[in-house]
Amino acid sequence: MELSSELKKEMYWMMLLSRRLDERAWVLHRQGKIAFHISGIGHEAAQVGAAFALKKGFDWVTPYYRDLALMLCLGLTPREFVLSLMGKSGDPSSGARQMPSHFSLRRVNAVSHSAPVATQTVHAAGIGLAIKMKKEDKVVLTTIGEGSTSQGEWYEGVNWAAVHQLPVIFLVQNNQYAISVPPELQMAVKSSADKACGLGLPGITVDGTDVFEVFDIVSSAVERARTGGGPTLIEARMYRITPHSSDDDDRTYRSREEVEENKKKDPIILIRQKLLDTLVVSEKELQEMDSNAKEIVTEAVKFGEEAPYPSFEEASYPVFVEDVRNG
Amino acid sequence: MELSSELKKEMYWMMLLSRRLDERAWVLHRQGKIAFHISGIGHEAAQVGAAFALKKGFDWVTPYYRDLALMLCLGLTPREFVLSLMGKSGDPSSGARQMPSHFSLRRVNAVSHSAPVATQTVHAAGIGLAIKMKKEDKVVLTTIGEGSTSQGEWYEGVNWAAVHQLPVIFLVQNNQYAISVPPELQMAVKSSADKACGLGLPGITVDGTDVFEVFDIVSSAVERARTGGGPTLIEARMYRITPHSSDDDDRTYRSREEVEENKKKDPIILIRQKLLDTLVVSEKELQEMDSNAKEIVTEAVKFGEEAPYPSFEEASYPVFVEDVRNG
Amino acid sequence: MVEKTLVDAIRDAMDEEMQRDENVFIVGEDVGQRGGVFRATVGLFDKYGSNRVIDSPLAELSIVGVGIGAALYGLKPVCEIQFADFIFPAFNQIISEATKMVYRSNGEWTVPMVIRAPYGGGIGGGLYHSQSIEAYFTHAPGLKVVVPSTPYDAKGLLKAAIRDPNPVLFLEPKKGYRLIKGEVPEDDYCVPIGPANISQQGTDISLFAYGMMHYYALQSAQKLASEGISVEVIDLRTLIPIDKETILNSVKKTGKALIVHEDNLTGGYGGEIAAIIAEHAFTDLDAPVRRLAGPDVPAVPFSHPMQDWYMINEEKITNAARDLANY
Amino acid sequence: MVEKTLVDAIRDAMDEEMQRDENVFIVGEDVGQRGGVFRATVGLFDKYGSNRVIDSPLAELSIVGVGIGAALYGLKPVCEIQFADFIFPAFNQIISEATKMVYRSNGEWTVPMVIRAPYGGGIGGGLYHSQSIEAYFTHAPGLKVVVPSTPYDAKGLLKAAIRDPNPVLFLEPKKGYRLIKGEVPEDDYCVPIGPANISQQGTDISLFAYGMMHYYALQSAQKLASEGISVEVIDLRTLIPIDKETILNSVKKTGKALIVHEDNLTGGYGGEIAAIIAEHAFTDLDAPVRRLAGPDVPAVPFSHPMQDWYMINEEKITNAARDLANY
Ligand SMILES: Cc1ncc(C[n+]2csc(CCOP(=O)(O)OP(=O)(O)O)c2C)c(N)n1
Ligand SMILES: Cc1ncc(C[n+]2csc(CCOP(=O)(O)OP(=O)(O)O)c2C)c(N)n1
Ligand SMILES: [Mg+2]
Ligand SMILES: [Mg+2]
Repeated sequence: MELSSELKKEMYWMMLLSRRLDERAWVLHRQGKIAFHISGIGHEAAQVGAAFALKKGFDWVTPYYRDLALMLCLGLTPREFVLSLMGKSGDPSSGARQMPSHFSLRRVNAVSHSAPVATQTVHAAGIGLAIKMKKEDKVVLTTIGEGSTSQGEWYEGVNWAAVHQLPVIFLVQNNQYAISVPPELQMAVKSSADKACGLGLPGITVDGTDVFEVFDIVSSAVERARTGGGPTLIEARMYRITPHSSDDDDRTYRSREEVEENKKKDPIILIRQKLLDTLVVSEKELQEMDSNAKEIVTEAVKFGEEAPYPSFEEASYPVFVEDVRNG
Repeated sequence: MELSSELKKEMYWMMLLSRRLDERAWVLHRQGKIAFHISGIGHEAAQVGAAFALKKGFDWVTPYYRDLALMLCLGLTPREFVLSLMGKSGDPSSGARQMPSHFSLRRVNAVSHSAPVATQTVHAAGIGLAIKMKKEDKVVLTTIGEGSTSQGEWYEGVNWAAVHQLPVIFLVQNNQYAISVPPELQMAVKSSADKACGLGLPGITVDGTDVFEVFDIVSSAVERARTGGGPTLIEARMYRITPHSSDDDDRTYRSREEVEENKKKDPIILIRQKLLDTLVVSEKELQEMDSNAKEIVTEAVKFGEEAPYPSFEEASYPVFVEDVRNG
Repeated sequence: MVEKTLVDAIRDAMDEEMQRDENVFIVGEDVGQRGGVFRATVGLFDKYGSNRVIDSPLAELSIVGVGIGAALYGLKPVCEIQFADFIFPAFNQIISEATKMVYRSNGEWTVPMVIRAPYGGGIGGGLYHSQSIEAYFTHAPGLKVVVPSTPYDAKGLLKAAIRDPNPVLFLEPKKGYRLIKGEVPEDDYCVPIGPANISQQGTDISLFAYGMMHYYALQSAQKLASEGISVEVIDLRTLIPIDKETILNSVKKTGKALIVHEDNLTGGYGGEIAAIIAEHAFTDLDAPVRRLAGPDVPAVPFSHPMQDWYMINEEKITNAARDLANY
Repeated sequence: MVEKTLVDAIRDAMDEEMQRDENVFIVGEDVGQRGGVFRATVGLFDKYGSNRVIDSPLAELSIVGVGIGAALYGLKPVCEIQFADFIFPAFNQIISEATKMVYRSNGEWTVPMVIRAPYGGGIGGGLYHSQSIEAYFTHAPGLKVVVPSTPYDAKGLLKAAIRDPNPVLFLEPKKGYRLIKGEVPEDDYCVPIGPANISQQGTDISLFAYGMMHYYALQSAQKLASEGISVEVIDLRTLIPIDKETILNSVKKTGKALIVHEDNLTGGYGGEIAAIIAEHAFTDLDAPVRRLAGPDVPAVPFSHPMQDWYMINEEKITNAARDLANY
């Protein structure tokens, strides 16, 4: 399907905004202004491509911690992200109870996820089951890293969706590492999409640095799921350009040359070039977008810095639904 | 590979002995002499075929509760089985601590298994890892029911063996039911052997009512594993002729017609006919074997009935290795 | 009112709630046509169909995890774990996900679900069909834990649990399923989750118990009454939240506390109750706080003498209570 | 003797044991080239190779389950769980398998393994990188549970754990990894699993703690000494088996007991200690047995004010101890 220039620009914009915000988080960390950051740099094409295939706010998502670009597409604001980075009051994901990037955004059906990897895969199956029981035409997208598909939980979630033909899209972001561990030590197949054949659902591997290709593939899967055709497993491949997180020192397990080599496939560079080549944007427009993004990010950081911390006392609730307080 | 008549007769004998012992357990249960029985009737060909492919007492096995015939081949005696049925002193699997058919036989490397299904699959991978680390040429056989391959544990165990090319044979006994639940509600593939392609190891489906075919297939897998060729996943198909266990009432979920129809594929009937047809045995020999088996079983039951119960006090140990008492 | 067994009362509760609220559904192993291995769901499959009474794959992790997903969507799953002993594969989903969802999302997401599990020994089930598991779950803020000991409470508490907006673990003393009978109203009523029940007033000693142990505790109290010892029996009933007020008031009155459970002593639930009493009723105590509990072996052994050694019964309770009363 | 950090002492113990016994090996996530996310295994991969320092798939269940299999075979796995919070996927393998193997096989099979897990809060880790998990494991007869609080003990206890023929859960207070320093002999020594350590003699009140809480308890004792309150500090160190004698002797001397842990109060390990004291030191007590523990919220929240609200520190211990001393 040929996309309009408008849509292409929108996709690029979301990738760019996510990148600039993400880069700023690293700066904040170096400045000692935040304690932790886990980055989506290199993952933007896969996430934006997938997000644009959904009906935002209608479909459901159970995301994972690298999904900054995905969450921004769904409607998370840069200000909100900065609040969570800083553990400030108003963080919509957890009221600053969880670490940054443990996303949740109720208003757009993005479900709270935790740190133990792959738990969200099973929740996605349950949400898919609920949708099917209710005979609705929503779909669920759930994301995960390739290493985490080693968890038994992951298989169980995918298996449920396959057995019951649930409207779930399982998107694996294969960035070549699980912290320090390469895919060869996780699985004996070439792509996590190959796992699909053993579970009885379609499996597709896609270039996760190409936002348009991802959009295409995820769109077909969404269409199939929405019309009762069941789940799809998709692996999007990219490279984790940054260390695993701000706590990681990736020089202990990979060479600088390897990283530099892979930066050539940075999805932001690729899409920029593609947009320029196809005359979708001009250099000038790109520069405008760059400065726009920078402005938004700067404003968000300022907002975050000025925001108050939660009070001590907020830590005491809500343990049960009865204790929920709003405001 | 063409088998000698001797070997064929031996295989038949083990199937027969297992069947007679198993049938007697049902009788004991009806007589109120034992509280519980879980049966391997219909599974004998698969188990005997697999057992004969191993070097008994050299290779390792992590079995499951239907493996009476397998255990008898490895060296469990009918007396020992009856002791466990009756919860009597001398039960070698657990000293009467576990329910019957929760097999263990240290002297032949048959590892203790528990009730939570699929835990033994992961142990098999660990044993395979140990063998590989020690550079030995042993193999591990692990068995399980098809329903239990839905557990995340099962995937993790198989995945380890595939990633590290461990000498493990994963034998799934697909008897069409997990208590009352059919395979279609467990998996979206036709055979659990199809799961192999998603995990990166060879997967083979075999007629589990044909002891010679099972022997062939498992033998090749053992050979491959022993020579560093890695694991194999095999599904042997049969029908669970009895209810799930003595606690089950299978009329609530399957028709008598279905059961009767499937009894035609009783592996004992099939092999008898085959042996007769190929002149490996005569009717007379079969009759002799029958009465031999009957005698052994009767003697074992008598032995079991006369054996003492464990003392109250034995229940108090061994919690730690320090508490182990022998004798 | 009619007399019903414990298991019938439980079935009635589910039936009525499914009728009342179309969002309520059942998921578990063999809960469909088979009606559950304890027949707790008999008839519900025929009445509500395979869409609302779902035979799950044989995998507890996803029974609970899929339940959580459906609950996040707004449905009300009643998950059946076939035996409490088999809940551990689901531990991560319960402890990391269900119990922490409200807190971690600052109340944005809730998990209104019930997990039913038959527990307890004395039924010849051996190590893995006899376990008491409550202590693993009474240490998880965010989870309610309920154990009924009468048919009246079983129905009323289960209905309350299904309507509760939080995850509730509902433990059913399976030995009492058919053994314990009592009057149960035909109509709609709830027994609130929270308050303990003073099932017999007394003045000499307070006896705290739940499940089957409460059943025996009442028998002990009767026996001791004939010896002139007045026992106050308290059915703890809701293990979490803990009804500290009722517990402490009773100790204030009697000055002596005996806590009984069949679960292992060390680290058991009784320790918490003893600690609460020791701290908050210090000046009321006329004797040491005593616990009578299962011994510290891994679980209930199979063979009858050993099972008897393990299990707490009326006689052991009577002796312990008499002993303490005479302190 | 040289001064070492806690984490260095732990690494030394593994290094020495691997050198001493070729059956010892390490398995876990990122333990290889990365040397563990806390760098507890740095250098061991280079020294012992990928055969003995194994980067597992990202799946705790099989880290432990494969470890169990290898242990059954006679090897001595040291399994690393990256954060204690991620141990729950392995719960079934630990509770159903490792802890019950000796008992269920009447001593025929043993599981000589160590599971190491960094635990505890105060490091900005939020809900899922701060948990204390001991209470889930101190209720599992068959498992030993050890928590060192000094480098000397860490090395000696870990060496003892590796040589122990039983499964041992070895919990490491991660906040203390680099914060806690102390003298550690270069040579081979073990600290026996079992005895608690009276780390400071005192007469007015007994303070029981472990891990980081013991570190703070010593500071409190010093502070209170300057106020004229003599605190006996006991490092529980081995949570299972419990050193009842040392505990009760101390209470006999002081008449007052305060138990401290950072884990949630309700159902925590402190309840067991309080219950033991309440039952067996009743006549020695001059005051209620008190517990100072983490509040009953699901886990430690991320944002600093909330984390501070949750965590127990020197000041809170000092206040609670002073309060009890003045009772
Ligand atoms: C159950 C569990 N075990 C371990 C961890 C620690 N951990 C966090 S992220 C991670 C690696 C994840 O790798 P992958 O799934 O490939 O995702 P990526 O981070 O590369 O996007 C690990 C081991 C965790 N969060 N949860
Ligand atoms: C973890 C766990 N859940 C549930 C059970 C109860 N259970 C025992 S056997 C069984 C069915 C097993 O079916 P399958 O794997 O097909 O083996 P089969 O009995 O048919 O040989 C179930 C549900 C169990 N033993 N363990
Ligand atoms: Mg990755
Ligand atoms: Mg089956």
